Amino acid sequence: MKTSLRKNGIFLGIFTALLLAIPGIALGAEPSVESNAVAIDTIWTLIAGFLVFFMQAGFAMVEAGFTRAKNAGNIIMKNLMDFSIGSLIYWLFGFAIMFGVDQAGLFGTTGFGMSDTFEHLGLSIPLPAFLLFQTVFAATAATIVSGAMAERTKFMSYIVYSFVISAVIYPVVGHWIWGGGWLMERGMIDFAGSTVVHSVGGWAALIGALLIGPRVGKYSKDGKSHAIPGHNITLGALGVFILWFGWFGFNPGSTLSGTNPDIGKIALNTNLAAAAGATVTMIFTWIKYKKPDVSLTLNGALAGLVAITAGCLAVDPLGAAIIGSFSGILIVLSVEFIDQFLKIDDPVGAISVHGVCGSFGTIMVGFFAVDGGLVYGGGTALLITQIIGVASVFAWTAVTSLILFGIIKATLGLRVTEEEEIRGLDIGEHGMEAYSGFEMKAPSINI
Amino acid sequence: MKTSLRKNGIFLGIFTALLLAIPGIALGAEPSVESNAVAIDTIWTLIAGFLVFFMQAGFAMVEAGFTRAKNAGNIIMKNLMDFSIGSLIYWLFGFAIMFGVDQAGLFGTTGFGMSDTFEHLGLSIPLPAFLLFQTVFAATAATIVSGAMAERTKFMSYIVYSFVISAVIYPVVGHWIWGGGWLMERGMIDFAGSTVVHSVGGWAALIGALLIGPRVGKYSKDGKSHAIPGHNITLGALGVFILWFGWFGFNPGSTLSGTNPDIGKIALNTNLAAAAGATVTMIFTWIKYKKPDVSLTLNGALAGLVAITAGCLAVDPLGAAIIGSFSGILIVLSVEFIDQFLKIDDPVGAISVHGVCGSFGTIMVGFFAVDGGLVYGGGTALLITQIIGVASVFAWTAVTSLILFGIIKATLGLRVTEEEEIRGLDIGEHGMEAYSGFEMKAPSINI
Amino acid sequence: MKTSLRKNGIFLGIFTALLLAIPGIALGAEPSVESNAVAIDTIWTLIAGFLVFFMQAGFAMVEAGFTRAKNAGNIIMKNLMDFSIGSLIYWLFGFAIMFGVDQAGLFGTTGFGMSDTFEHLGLSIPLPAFLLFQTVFAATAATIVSGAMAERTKFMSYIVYSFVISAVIYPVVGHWIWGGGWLMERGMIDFAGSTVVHSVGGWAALIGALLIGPRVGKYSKDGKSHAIPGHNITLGALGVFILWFGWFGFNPGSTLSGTNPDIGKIALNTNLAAAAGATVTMIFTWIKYKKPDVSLTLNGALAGLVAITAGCLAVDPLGAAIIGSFSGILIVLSVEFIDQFLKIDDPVGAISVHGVCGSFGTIMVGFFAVDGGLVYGGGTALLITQIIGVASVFAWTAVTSLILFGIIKATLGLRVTEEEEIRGLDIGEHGMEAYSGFEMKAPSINI
Amino acid sequence: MKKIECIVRPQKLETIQTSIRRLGIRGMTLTNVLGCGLQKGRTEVYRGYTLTNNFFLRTKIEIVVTDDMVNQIVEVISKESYTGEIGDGKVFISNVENALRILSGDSGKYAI
Amino acid sequence: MKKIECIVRPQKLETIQTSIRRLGIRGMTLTNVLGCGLQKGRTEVYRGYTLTNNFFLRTKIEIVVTDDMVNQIVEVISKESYTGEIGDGKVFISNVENALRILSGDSGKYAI
Amino acid sequence: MKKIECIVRPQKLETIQTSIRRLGIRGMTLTNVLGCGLQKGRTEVYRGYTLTNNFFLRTKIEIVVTDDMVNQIVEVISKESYTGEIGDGKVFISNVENALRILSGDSGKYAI
Ligand SMILES: Nc1ncnc2c1ncn2[C@@H]1O[C@H](COP(=O)(O)OP(=O)(O)O)[C@@H](O)[C@H]1O
Ligand SMILES: Nc1ncnc2c1ncn2[C@@H]1O[C@H](COP(=O)(O)OP(=O)(O)O)[C@@H](O)[C@H]1O
Ligand SMILES: Nc1ncnc2c1ncn2[C@@H]1O[C@H](COP(=O)(O)OP(=O)(O)O)[C@@H](O)[C@H]1O
Repeated sequence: MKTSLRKNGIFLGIFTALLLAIPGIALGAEPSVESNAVAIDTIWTLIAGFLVFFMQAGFAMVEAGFTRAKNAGNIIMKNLMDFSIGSLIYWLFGFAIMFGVDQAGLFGTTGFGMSDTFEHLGLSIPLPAFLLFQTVFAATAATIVSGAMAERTKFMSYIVYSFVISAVIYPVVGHWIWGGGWLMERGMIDFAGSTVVHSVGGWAALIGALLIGPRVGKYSKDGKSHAIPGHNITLGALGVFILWFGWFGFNPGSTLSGTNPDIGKIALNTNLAAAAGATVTMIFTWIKYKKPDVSLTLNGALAGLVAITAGCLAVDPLGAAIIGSFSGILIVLSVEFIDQFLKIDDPVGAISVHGVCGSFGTIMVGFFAVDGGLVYGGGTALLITQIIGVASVFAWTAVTSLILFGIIKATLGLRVTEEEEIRGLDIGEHGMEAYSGFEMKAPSINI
Repeated sequence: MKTSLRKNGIFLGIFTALLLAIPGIALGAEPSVESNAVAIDTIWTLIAGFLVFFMQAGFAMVEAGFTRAKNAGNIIMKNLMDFSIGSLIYWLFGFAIMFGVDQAGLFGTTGFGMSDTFEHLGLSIPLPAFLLFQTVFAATAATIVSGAMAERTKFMSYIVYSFVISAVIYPVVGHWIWGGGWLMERGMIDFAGSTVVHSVGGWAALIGALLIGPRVGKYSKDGKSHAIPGHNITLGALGVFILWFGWFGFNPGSTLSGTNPDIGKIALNTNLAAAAGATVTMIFTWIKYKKPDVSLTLNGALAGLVAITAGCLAVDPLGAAIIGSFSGILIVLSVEFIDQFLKIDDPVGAISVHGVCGSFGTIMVGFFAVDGGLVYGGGTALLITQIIGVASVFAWTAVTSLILFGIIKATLGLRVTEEEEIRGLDIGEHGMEAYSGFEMKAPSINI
Repeated sequence: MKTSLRKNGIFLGIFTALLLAIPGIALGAEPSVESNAVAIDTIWTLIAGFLVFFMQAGFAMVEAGFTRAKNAGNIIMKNLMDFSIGSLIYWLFGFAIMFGVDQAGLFGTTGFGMSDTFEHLGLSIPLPAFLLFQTVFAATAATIVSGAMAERTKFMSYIVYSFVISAVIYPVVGHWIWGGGWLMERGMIDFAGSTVVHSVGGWAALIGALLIGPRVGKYSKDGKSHAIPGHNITLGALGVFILWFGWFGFNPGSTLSGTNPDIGKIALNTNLAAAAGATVTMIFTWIKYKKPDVSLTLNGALAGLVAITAGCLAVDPLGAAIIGSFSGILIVLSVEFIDQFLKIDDPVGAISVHGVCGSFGTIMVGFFAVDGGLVYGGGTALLITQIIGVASVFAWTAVTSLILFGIIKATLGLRVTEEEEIRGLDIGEHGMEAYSGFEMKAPSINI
Repeated sequence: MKKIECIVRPQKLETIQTSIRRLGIRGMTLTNVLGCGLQKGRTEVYRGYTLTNNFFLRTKIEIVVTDDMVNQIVEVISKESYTGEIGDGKVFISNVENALRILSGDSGKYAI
Repeated sequence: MKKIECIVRPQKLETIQTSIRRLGIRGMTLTNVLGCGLQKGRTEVYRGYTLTNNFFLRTKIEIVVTDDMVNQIVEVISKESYTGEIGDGKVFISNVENALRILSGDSGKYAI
Repeated sequence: MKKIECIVRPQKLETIQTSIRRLGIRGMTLTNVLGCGLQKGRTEVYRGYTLTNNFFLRTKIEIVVTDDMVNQIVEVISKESYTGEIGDGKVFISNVENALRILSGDSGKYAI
C-alpha cells in the first residue's frame, strides 16, 4: 500500500502524518538536534496552552458553583462567550497591540489581523503555537471579571466588556511587561502573569463590581453584609482542582520551552505555593471563625497559585511556600475587607484572589527572588521596580475599566432589573433553567 | 546504592526507569537525533490520545446534562461501556479491519487479535501507541449515538450496537479514508475525522433515532414538538469545555508527530473554529429567538469543532474561522429541521453536531483548502472528491446502521417499555437513582 | 527590540523564555542529543505528574458522588487538605525517607528539607521534576483513605492521619520497593505502584474503617447491611473518567522517560485492563444481581486500573486484559465480603479497589510477567517475591495504621458525634451546606 | 368554601390542569409529595443489596373553591387521573372557613 | 384552634417571619409549592421552541394558633406580603380540632 | 374521617411507618417541610460571617383515617417520635368531610 501511495504521490490525511513522522520524510528535512529542540519547545508550549485553556472550565465551575442556581446558566454562558469572543478579537487585534513592533514602550503597532510574521520576537517555536498560548492567557484575564459581577450583570454589557478587555486593556499591560514595553525594559519580573493576567482581571473586577453595586439582599439597610451561599460547592471544588491542574500549564508553560531545565522547579514552586495557601487558609479560618471554612480554603489554594505566578521561576521552593502561606492569610483578610468594609459585593472573591494576591505576589518577588530579592541581599532595586509595575498596572486598569464600565452603564446599562435579578438571570437573560428536574428552593431565599 | 544495584544486576520497577532515563543506558542504545525525533512523536501521540480519551468524560457530561435526571445513570453507563467494550473489540478486531493489509480498497484483512506487526504502515512510533490513539478515536464514533438515542434505548441493545460499530462500521470507513482504502487513494482530505469519526457517529445516530422513535411526550398528537429541558446545564457545559480541551488532542494529535511544525497551526485553527461557532450561534439565536440560547450555543462550539476537524491542517486561520461561523448557523437550522420537520427526536443534538456539521466541514475543505480549494483557485477536483467521500460514508453508515438497528429491533427490541421510560431508565435498567438525596420533580413533568 | 534587550542585558520574564527557547541561547549551552533526550524525559515526567495531580479531582468527585449530599463539602475539604498538607510534608520529610541514602534496606536517612542533591539516585531529569512526580504519588496514597472513612470522621483527626501517612507510612514502603530498599533488592516488580501506592492507601483505609466503625444506620441491630446510596452518580462517574485519564500519567509516566519506547505499550495495557475490568464487572453484576450495577461497574474500571499498575510494563496486552477481567469479578466479591461478612463499612469501596485489587494485581505479575512469570515458564521465583512484597506491605501498613488510628482514637477521637453525623458533617465540621438552593431530602432518610 | 386535596400521578398533571381551567378555575397549589398506599413498593438493587421503596413520587393538588363547584371538580379530576392501575390516587375534601386575597383584600368567596 | 395557611412570595418570607415572631408566635411550617392563579405564566424559549409555564415558585406557610390570634396574624401577613403586583398570594383559614406536642404530651391549646 | 398531620424528625420516619403499618394503615402522604418552633436555630459561619438558620428539615406525615383510629395512631406516632429533645414535633388533627378513591370510585370511609 505504501508503494501505491508513493506512486500516486498522494500524501494526505492521517497517512501523511504517519509518513511525516518518519524522520527524513517530514517536509523533506532531516531532523536535527536543533529541529528536535524546537519540536520539544513547541509541544511543551502547546500542551501547556491546552492546560491553560482548560482553566476556562475551572473558572466556569468555580463561578457557577459559588453563586446561586438561578444564575448558573448565565455564568456558564459568560465564561463560554468571553473565551470565544476573546479568542477572535485577540487574534485579530489584541495580539498586535501586545506583541507588535513597540511604540514608545507603550503598545505594539503592527500585525493586526495577523498580517505580520512577528519576526522581531525572535521566536523559535511556530507563530501559531505562540499565538494560541497567548490567546488562552488573554482569555483568562477576561474571565476573572464575570465572577465578581455575577448574578446581576446584563449579558449584552458583559459581552461588550469582554470585547474591550481582550482587545485593548489586557494587551497594553501585556506589552508593557512581556511585549517589549517600558516595564520590561525596567526589568520587572512577572514571569507568568500575576500582574499581567491576574491583577488586570482582578482590578477590572473591582471597578466593575463597584460600579454595578451589590446584589439585592446582600447588604441590609443598616449596612450589614449577608452571606449568599453558593449553590454547588462540589462543582466549585472541581473547578479549583481544574484550575490548579491548568496552572501547571500556566506557569511552567510560560518558559515556552520544554528544553529549559527550570520547568521542573517552576512546577514544584507552583504546587508548593498552592498547597501552602490552602493549608494556611484552613488553619487561619479555623482559628478566626472556629471552623475551617471550605469555600475560603478553596480560595486560599487559588490565592497561592495567583501569588506565585510572578515569581515561580525567580524564587526557590522555600520562597514559594512562604509566598503561598502569606497569600493564604491575605485572602481571608482581603475578602473580609472588601465585603464588610468597602462593601463591594464580589460573589466569588475574584478581586481578592486575582487583584490583591496577584499584586501581592508580584511585589513579593522583590523580596524572595533568589537573584535580586531583598531577602537574599539583592537590595531594593528590584522591589521598587515591582512596586512601580504593580501600581502602574493598577492605575491603567482602573482608569480604563472605569471609562469602559462608565460608558456601558450610561448607555446599555450594566444591571438587569430587580425583578429579573430575583427571578434569576437564567430565565431573564436566556429563557432557561440550569437544573430543570430538581426541586429548587425558591429563588432568593436561602434558608 | 546504585553500585549495589548494578552489582546485583537488578533493574526493575521505577528505578529501571530512572536508569533508562539516563541517555546511554536505555536499552543499551545511545539516544540519537532519530531516536529523539521518534520519542517526541511518541509522547505527542500518546498525550494527544489521552486528551481524546478524556473526551469520553465530556460526552458523558454533555449527554447526561442535556437529558433528564431520571436517566443520568443510564447515560453514564452507556458512555462507560461503549468505551470499554469498544476498546476491547477494536483491539481484537476493528484495528485489523481498519489498518490491516488492504483488500480492494475496501477493508483490511490482516492482524486480527494484534497478530501482526503492521509493518506495511511504515510507522515510526511504536505500534501500541498508534493502536491506543486509534482506539480512542473509534470510541468517539461509538459514543456519539448514545446521546441521540438517550432516555429510551434498552441497555442490552445499546451494548450490541456499540460492539458492531466499533468492530465493523467505523473501521471500514476508517480504512477507506485513513487506512489505505479507495477514498484515500482518491485524495480525500479528512485530516482528523469530521467524516471518519463524527459523521459516522452522527449518521448512525440518525438511523438509530429514526428507528427507535421519539420519547414519550416529545410530540403531541397534533405533531407539535415539545421541549424536554436537560437537567443539569452546568454539567453539560463542563462537558463542552472538556470536549473542546480534548479536541486539542484530536486535531493536532492526528499528525501523530510532535516534530511536525504544523501542530501549532492546527491547534490555532481548531480554537478559532470553535470560538467562531459559539459566537455565531449566540448571535444567531439572539436574533432568531430574542434570547441567546445557552444550550444551542454550547452545541455551536461543538459544531465548529466538528466542522474544522477535516480541514484543520489544510485551511488557514481565516478559513477556520469562516468554517466555524457557518457551522454556528447550520447547527441551529439543522436542530430545528430535524426536530420540527423530520420529527426525529435527538435529545442532545448529536445528529446535527456530528452528522450534519461533520459532513459540512468535510465539504468545506473543498472550498477552503489553501492547496486545492476552490476559493484559492484550486478548481473543483478536490471539492468533488470531498463530496463523493461524504456521500459514500453516509450511504455505508446509513445502510449498515439500518440493518443493525433493524435486526436489534426485531430481536431484542430497541426500546424500553413506556412505563419504564416514564419512571426513568435508571430505576428500570439499573435499579438505582443518580441523585439520591435531592428532591426531584416527579419524573416526566417539566413544569 | 531584541537588540535593545541584549544591550541592556535584560533577560527577564516571558521574554527570557522566548530567548531561551532559541537553541544556542538557553543557558549559554547548545542543545545536544543528550540535552534533548533529557528534555523529552523531563516534559514527559512533568506532564504525567500533572495528570496524576488531576486524579485528586477524580478522587474528590468519586468520593463525594458516592456518599451523601450532607457530607459533600467535608469530603472535598479532606481531599483538598490531604493533598495540600501531603505536598508540604512530603517535600520536607517524606521524600527524604523514601529516596534518601538507604539505611539497612529499610528507609532513607538523608535530604530532609531538600537539603541534599540526591545524586545517588542518578537521575537524569532535574530533581524538582522528580520530586513533583513523587509528591503527587504520595498524595494519591493518602487520599484513598478518606473515601473509606467518609461521612463520620472528625476533620481534625483526618488531618493528623494525612500528615503521618505522607510523612512516614507511605515513604517507608516507597523506599522498600522503589527507593533502593530490601524489596527492590529482591527484585519485586511493582512498576507504578499497585502495592506501593494503592495497597498502602487501601490497607490504611481498612484499618481506619474498622476502627471507626460503620455509619449510623448502616447495619441494623440484627446485623443486616443497608444500602446508603450516593448522592450524585453523574459526578462520581466524572470522577472515574478523570481517574482513568490521570492513570495515563500514573502508569506510562512512571518510566520517568519519554524516550523509553515502552510508554506506548504501558498506556495500551492500562487502557485494556480498565476496559476489561469495567466490562467484566458489568456482565458479572448483570448475572449476579439481574441488573448491570452502575456504581460497581464504575468501581470495576478502577479495579482494573489499580490491578494493572504493578505489571503494566511487565505484561503484554493479553495479560493486561486478563488481569483487568479478574479484577472485575474480584471487586464485586470483595465489596460484598467486606460489607456483608466482615461488616466493615466502606462507603465508596476503597478497600476493595485499592487494597484488594492492588495486592491482587501485584501478585498477578508473578503469573503474567512476560519475563519471569509463571504462565510464561518463568517459574515461581518472581511469584514468591511478589507475594512476600504484598504481605510485608500489608503487615507494615496495618500495624502502623493501627497504632496511628489507635492513638488518634484514644486522644482526639476518630468520630464525630451521632447528632453531627445525622445532621451532616458539612454543617457540623464546616458550618456550610454544599447544595444551598436545592431542596434536599432531609439528611439521613433515603427513601 | 371547601378545600379539595388530591394526590395524583405527576404525569397526569397537565391534562388535569387543562380540564380544571375549562371549568373556570385558575387558582391551585401544587406540592411534590411521596405517597404510600396499596400500591406495592418497588425493589431496587444497589451495589448488591436490595432496598424496597414503598414510596412513590406523587403530586398533591390543592384547590379551594366555593361549595357548589366541588362535585364538578372532583369529577373532572377523577376522570383525568384514572388509569385503572393501582396507585391512581385519592381525593380528600375538607372545610375552609375563610379565604383572603392579599392583593385586593377581598375575603370569603370573593377571594378565590 | 385554627390553621392559617398562606401562599406567599418566597422573598417575603424573612420579613413575614420576623413580624410574626413579634406577635409571640414561634411555631410554623414551610413548604415549597408551585402556585398557579391569576398571574400570567411566563414564556421561555429553549432550543428554539417556546414553553409556557403557568406555575410559580411560592412558599406555603402553615401556622396553627388559638382562635384569638387569627386576625392579628392574618393582618401581619397581608401587610408584609403586599407588593401591589398580581401574584401576591392568598390566605386560607380552617379549623383544627386538636393538637399535641410530642415532647411534653401537652394537647389542645397548650400544645401550640 | 380525620386528617392526622404530624411534623416529625425525618430520621424517625422509618420506625413510624413500620409501627403504623402494624395497625393496618397503609395509606399516607409525606412532604418535606422546613419547621421552626421552640428549638433554637443553629448558627453557621460561611466565608466569615454568621448566619442563623431557624428552620430545620422536618417531614410532614398526613394520614386520613376513620375517627375510631385516630387515638391509636396518634399514640403510636408520639411514641415513635419521642426523643426527649426539643424539636420532637407536633401532631394536628382536623376534620375531613369526604374522601374518594379514584381507582374504585369508592367514597367516604371505604375510600381510605
Ligand atoms: N389514608 C390516606 N391518607 C393520606 N394519604 C393517602 C391515604 N391513602 C392514600 N393516600 C395517598 O394516595 C396515594 C394513592 O394511594 P394508593 O393506595 O397507592 O392508590 P389507589 O388508592 O389508587 O390504589 C398514595 O400514594 C398516598 O399518597
Ligand atoms: N383557589 C385556590 N386554591 C388553592 N390555591 C390558590 C387558589 N388561588 C390562588 N392560590 C394560590 O395563591 C397564589 C397566588 O394567587 P394569584 O392568583 O397568582 O395571585 P393574586 O391572588 O395575588 O392575584 C397562587 O400561585 C396559588 O398558589
Ligand atoms: N403552631 C405551629 N404551627 C405549625 N407548625 C408548627 C407549630 N408549632 C410547631 N410546628 C412545627 O413542629 C415542629 C416542631 O416544633 P418545636 O417547637 O421545634 O418542637 P417541640 O414542640 O418538640 O419543642 C416545628 O419545626 C414546626 O415545623
